[in-house]
Amino acid sequence: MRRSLIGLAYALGLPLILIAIWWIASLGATSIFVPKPVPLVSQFFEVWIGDRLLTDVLPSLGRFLAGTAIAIVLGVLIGLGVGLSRALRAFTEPVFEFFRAIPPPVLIPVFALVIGIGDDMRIAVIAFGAIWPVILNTIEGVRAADDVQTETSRSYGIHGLGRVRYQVLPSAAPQILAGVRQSLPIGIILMVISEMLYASSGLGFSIIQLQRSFAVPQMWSGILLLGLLGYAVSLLFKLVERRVLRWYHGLKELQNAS
Amino acid sequence: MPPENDIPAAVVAGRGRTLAPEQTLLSVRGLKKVYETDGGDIEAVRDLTFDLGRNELTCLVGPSGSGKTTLLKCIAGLLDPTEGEVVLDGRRVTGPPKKMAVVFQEYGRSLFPWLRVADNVELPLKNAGVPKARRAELVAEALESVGLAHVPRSYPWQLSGGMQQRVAIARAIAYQPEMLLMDEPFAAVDAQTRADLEDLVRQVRERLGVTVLFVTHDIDESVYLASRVIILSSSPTVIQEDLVIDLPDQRDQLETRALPRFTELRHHVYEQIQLAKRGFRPDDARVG
Amino acid sequence: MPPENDIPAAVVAGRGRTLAPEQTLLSVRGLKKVYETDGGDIEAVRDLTFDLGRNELTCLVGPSGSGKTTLLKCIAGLLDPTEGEVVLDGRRVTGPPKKMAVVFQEYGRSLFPWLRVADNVELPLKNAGVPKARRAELVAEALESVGLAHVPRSYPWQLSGGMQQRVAIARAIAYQPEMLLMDEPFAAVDAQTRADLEDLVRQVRERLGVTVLFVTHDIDESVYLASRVIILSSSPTVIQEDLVIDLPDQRDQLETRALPRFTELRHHVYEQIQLAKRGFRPDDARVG
Amino acid sequence: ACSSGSPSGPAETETAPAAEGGGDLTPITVGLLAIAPAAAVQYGIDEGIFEEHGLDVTVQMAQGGAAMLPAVSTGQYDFGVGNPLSVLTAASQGVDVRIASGYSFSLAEGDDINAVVARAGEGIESWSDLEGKKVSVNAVKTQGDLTIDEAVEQDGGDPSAVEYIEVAFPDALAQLDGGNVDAVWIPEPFLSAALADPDTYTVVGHPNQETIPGLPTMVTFTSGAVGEDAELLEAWRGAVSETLAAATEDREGFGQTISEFTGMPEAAAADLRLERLDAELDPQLIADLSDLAQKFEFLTSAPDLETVILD
Amino acid sequence: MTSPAPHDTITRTVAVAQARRRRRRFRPRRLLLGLAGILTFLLIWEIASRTGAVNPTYLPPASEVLVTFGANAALTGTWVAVGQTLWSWALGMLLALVLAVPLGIVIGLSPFLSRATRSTVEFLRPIPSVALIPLAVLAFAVPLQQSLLIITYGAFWQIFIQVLYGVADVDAVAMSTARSYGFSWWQRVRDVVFPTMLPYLLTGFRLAAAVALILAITAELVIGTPGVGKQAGLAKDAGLYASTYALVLLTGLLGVVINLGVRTAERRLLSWHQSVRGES
Ligand SMILES: Nc1ncnc2c1ncn2[C@@H]1O[C@H](COP(=O)(O)OP(=O)(O)OP(=O)(O)O)[C@@H](O)[C@H]1O
Ligand SMILES: Nc1ncnc2c1ncn2[C@@H]1O[C@H](COP(=O)(O)OP(=O)(O)OP(=O)(O)O)[C@@H](O)[C@H]1O
Ligand SMILES: [Mg+2]
Ligand SMILES: [Mg+2]
Repeated sequence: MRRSLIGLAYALGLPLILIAIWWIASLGATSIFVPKPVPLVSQFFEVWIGDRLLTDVLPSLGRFLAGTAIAIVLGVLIGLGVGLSRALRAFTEPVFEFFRAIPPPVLIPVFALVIGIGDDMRIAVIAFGAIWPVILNTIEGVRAADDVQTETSRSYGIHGLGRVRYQVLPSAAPQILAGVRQSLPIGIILMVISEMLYASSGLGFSIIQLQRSFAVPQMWSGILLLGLLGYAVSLLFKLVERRVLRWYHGLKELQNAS
Repeated sequence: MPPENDIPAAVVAGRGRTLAPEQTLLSVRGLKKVYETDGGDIEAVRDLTFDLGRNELTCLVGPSGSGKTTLLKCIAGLLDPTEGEVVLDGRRVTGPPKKMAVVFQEYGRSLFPWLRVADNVELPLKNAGVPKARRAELVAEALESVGLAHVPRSYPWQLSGGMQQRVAIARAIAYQPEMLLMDEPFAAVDAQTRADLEDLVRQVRERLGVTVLFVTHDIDESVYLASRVIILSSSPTVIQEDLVIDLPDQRDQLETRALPRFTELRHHVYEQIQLAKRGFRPDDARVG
Repeated sequence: MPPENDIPAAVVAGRGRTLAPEQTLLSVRGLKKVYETDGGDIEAVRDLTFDLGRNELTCLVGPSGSGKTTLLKCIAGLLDPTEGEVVLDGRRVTGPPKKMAVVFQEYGRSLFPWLRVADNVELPLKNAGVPKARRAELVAEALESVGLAHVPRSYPWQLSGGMQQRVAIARAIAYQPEMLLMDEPFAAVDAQTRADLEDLVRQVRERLGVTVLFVTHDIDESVYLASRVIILSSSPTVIQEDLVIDLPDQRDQLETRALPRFTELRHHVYEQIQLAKRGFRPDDARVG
Repeated sequence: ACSSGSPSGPAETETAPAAEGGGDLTPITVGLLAIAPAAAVQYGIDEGIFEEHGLDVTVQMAQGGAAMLPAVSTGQYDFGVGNPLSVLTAASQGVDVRIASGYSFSLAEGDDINAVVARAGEGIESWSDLEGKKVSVNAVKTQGDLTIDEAVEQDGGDPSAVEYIEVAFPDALAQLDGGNVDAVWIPEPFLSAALADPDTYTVVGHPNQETIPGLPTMVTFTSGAVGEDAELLEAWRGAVSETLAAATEDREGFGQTISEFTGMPEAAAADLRLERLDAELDPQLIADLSDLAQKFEFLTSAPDLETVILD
Repeated sequence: MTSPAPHDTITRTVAVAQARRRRRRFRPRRLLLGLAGILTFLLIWEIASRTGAVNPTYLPPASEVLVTFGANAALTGTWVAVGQTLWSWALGMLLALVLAVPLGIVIGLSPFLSRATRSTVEFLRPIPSVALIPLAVLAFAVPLQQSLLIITYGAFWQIFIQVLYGVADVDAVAMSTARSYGFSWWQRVRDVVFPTMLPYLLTGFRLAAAVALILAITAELVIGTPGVGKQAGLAKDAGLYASTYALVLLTGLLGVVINLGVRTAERRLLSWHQSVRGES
């Protein structure tokens, strides 16, 4: 009881202090560019709960989900294939290095050319940007499969798909999920950017729009929404990861404790 | 330097004992293994010949780097020998054979940390297509026999080192091998657990009629465990001595180790290994 | 169950031997340590009292989890005792004392991997402000005495486990402590190296006149090394027995271990630990 | 052995700040966009007109009205040149900006300098045909979609059924070709390019003329604080007025400046059809624009035109 | 590029180094295979465009793009743009580094501060830096400053988090050893904390370098800060498609060069650390 109260105090302490400072500092401010906590929160509900939820927020989320889902599935498949073969690894490495290094936003104009300026383009951009961490981490994870585990598998006649299923995938899972964790924020970023160019709807579009029309508190509420979204995605990921990698975290905790 | 006092020598210097085909489970013939590396070839094992009889418990000792692990891997079909052959039950070993199980020293890395204890034991059976009901039975039996029936739902890393190694042994038992290879399985567990595990291995051999080849660094352990100790020379490796352990079959951690004969055998093996370390080789002896 | 045959019992059951102040280097008095954790308090050590004389080599044995490491850390000033006190050379220990060195089991983690062997040995001297010339001398001497004079420019992780542990010992020696604490320093090295390191520790104590407190799991090791073995009960810990090892001062890996007295002592310690594991406690005995 | 020029087009000359100001010139900073009409200010600087009016001008290139307005309101820039709707929007949200003078206007009659263009033969001929179609504008919620909305409504269509997509002007015709949009709103010189190919493109109409003929496309603006400084304001207005007149007069020289200022090929700059440049501003036009913007809720509150338009 | 799991970094670095050393054996073959990979990629591109599988107007053949790329390399404008991009990248990285390292060490070393700041960090970190674009536009008039806000914000977290990991990774036994030998607080930071943290810091720097480049280019595209990204947008708007692709190629190469550069710097800085030497 006392412990959880202390925990709560730690979790809320600094944020409350910061908000208080912000509130006090903005009390006397008259410039409309300085955000104030109270209007910000009231604007938040006004702006985002309503039509915008359906026309902007949900479609954005849909594109984000579609793009990252494609990235994760394709990324793991490609990573597995490439990771298991030394030759394929050498064959693809420079090309992958290059593609990974391309800042994905610069592909928006290019994708707009080849695919057009619809949702497919946005999803493609998100998928393209988010796939590299998944691929590269899967490759590393597969490659780092423990020798002793591999020999154990072999000595018990576990090979081929059985080995992928029982040994390679689970042992690479922590690394794969580390890749997924990196790819999620990239997905969000690209969701926003892809809506800032050639857009007619979406979160990124709305926020730029609000900024252009000098609806400053509303714009801040949009930034807040993006922050919340990023936070929610990372929280959700953590939950999923905790479940999937229960063994891994248990193991790490134990190692760290010693 | 020939072996001294009343310890019987190997049948032929530089050779292990060979048996008649019907008694033999495993034959190693003229085994040679050369590793090809960047820095040139490393001849880890030069020429090994010996047979293991059914239900024997043989210990393999030798200086560090003498190729014990290499030999074991060749037998397990995990490495291809450069020359010579390994024959298990009449069939030449080219890949991991069905009825063989290996227990590695690195229990922490040989168990799959994402599987619970029971699932770890079950996995090879599942993969081999053993029916579910039979699997459950085998797993329960195996865990029972290593004294871990109470923790099937734990993860391996939640167990102590000794318990983990027992899980690895249970996995090997459940797989019902005819031959069990163990590579320094107890090197990293504490002395007390080690004693318990040693007795467990002897039990398992007795009850399941399995043939065991046991690699160890520990001279006491080899003498205590085995009915026979094969001493390897230093690398490139040949057999330094193939020693019969003529201790009573019923062994006990305190009593057996207190026997004068135990001390003698221990002493003998120790000296042989010291010899091996100093580079003495049986073929040198023959020439010299 | 009282100790049997001709082994002398501790002076007072549940208490270690205490000495006159002029002979004493280290006094532990009524030491108690309770860990406060999320899951509640854990009483690791209940009540320990004993003295270590100058230049003694004492081994501490006890079941796993009996608080050996805890006790050592309290003595080293790395942990604050909950009750009781530790007095080194007349001064109460509150933080890490100057003239004490600790060798941890985890040599891999206790050496700094980014420093070369010689730099690792030198660092504590450097931080203590020892002049450069003197440092070089001490480092060279220490490395020499552990037989590592030839690898000062290597990184620790380029060495074998046994060599790494010798570096840790060299670091402790170079620091010229009056008291050397060692926590299961050889648990992870192979048997042969272990034997060498054991002899090294005995040598160091003799040559440098340092007082050694040595924690080990290994009963043979404790009997072989020590002039005195303190056996701890299982947790919460008290002293189960404080045993004088009346073996000749000159020890030898083969001969000493072959002595009947060695086997007796070994046997005795073994039984005491079995007792401790089963939860027998000296104070229970007193009451029962 | 590098030749000058950039991979995205011909040479782009960095706009140098005005030459060393002599005497007691008032230093001012002016925010400009990299578009053709804005080059007139540069022309005026090059010709020394601003100096004659006692102004030492530093030009800051801005990326859009939205970035320029806050800078002007906080005094980082003294003046800006941008579209009046942005100024009204900012003012209605409480940003301290004032319209200082007129600058450029779309043509009240004849072929206007901006139009909505569709692919020929696809049946988009009148404003109401835009219903349910995708129309590109350079930026949503600005004068393009505002006047198109009104034009559609006047034609009996439903403006809320028109979908606007942001596409930069230079890219608009390509997107129209690619079928990603159904119609595009484009100004010169892209409009002329489309007009030159009547088989491919058809003009739907000129939305500015349709709604507010002679709509101011750009105005100059400043902050309230600068607006108080009657002397400075006077100097600025005088300079702008003279500059715009001179630029209109000297079409050839102005074309040169446009080419240098925007990186447009010289020939294109010389042929470019230009808006009407004039520093005089009829407040009624702004009022009309404000009303229209409120009607379509581009403005949520009415700006106080009395304060916004400096007299 | 994961955040290294605590504790076993050094061991793992060694293992990785050894693995790399082992891989070196296949160097010539690897090189050839890699080249073959690049050629195959270019070939597929060329064919896709030449056969019209993709509209060649919008995807010019690889050969044409490469020629344009070569031509662009002779233009000063290209190098000015590269310089502008790298300048904002470098400034942003510098700012992030200067802010993140001391803050990370101070917070990481204090259990109280780490606990008190955790929730705030957890909330601020996932905020996509591009969310700050509108803010940057309103707050700063100068495009470079707008870029810097975004770049610094994005890069800051990468470095900061790695520094925290690094400080948390300081081995308990190593720390006990230092304490038992009587090291002072400052000596412990210098001799134990800093060397442990350094590999993490460099990892953070590498991650941040990639993020910073992405954000620099994003800012150029969206806000219009001068640089390679802006050029690519302009080229596309002007219908110079081959040039657009050439510029995209350029950004990719820029990314590769930055990555290589940081890796080299990493090796240099850790050259005292033998475990890194095998890595090449
Ligand atoms: N993969 C390998 N590549 C090259 N050389 C190897 C390899 N594995 C082992 N060796 C070499 O072969 C020799 C025998 O090694 P092996 O591991 O079989 O010895 P061991 O008897 O098991 O030693 P230990 O007692 O230390 O486990 C050694 O010299 C070793 O360096
Ligand atoms: N940091 C800690 N927090 C809480 N409990 C601890 C901590 N360290 C040790 N303990 C507990 O204190 C008791 C004694 O631990 P300690 O490590 O001293 O035993 P040990 O005799 O050294 O054991 P081992 O032989 O396994 O090394 C154990 O029950 C252990 O769980
Ligand atoms: Mg081995
Ligand atoms: Mg301990």
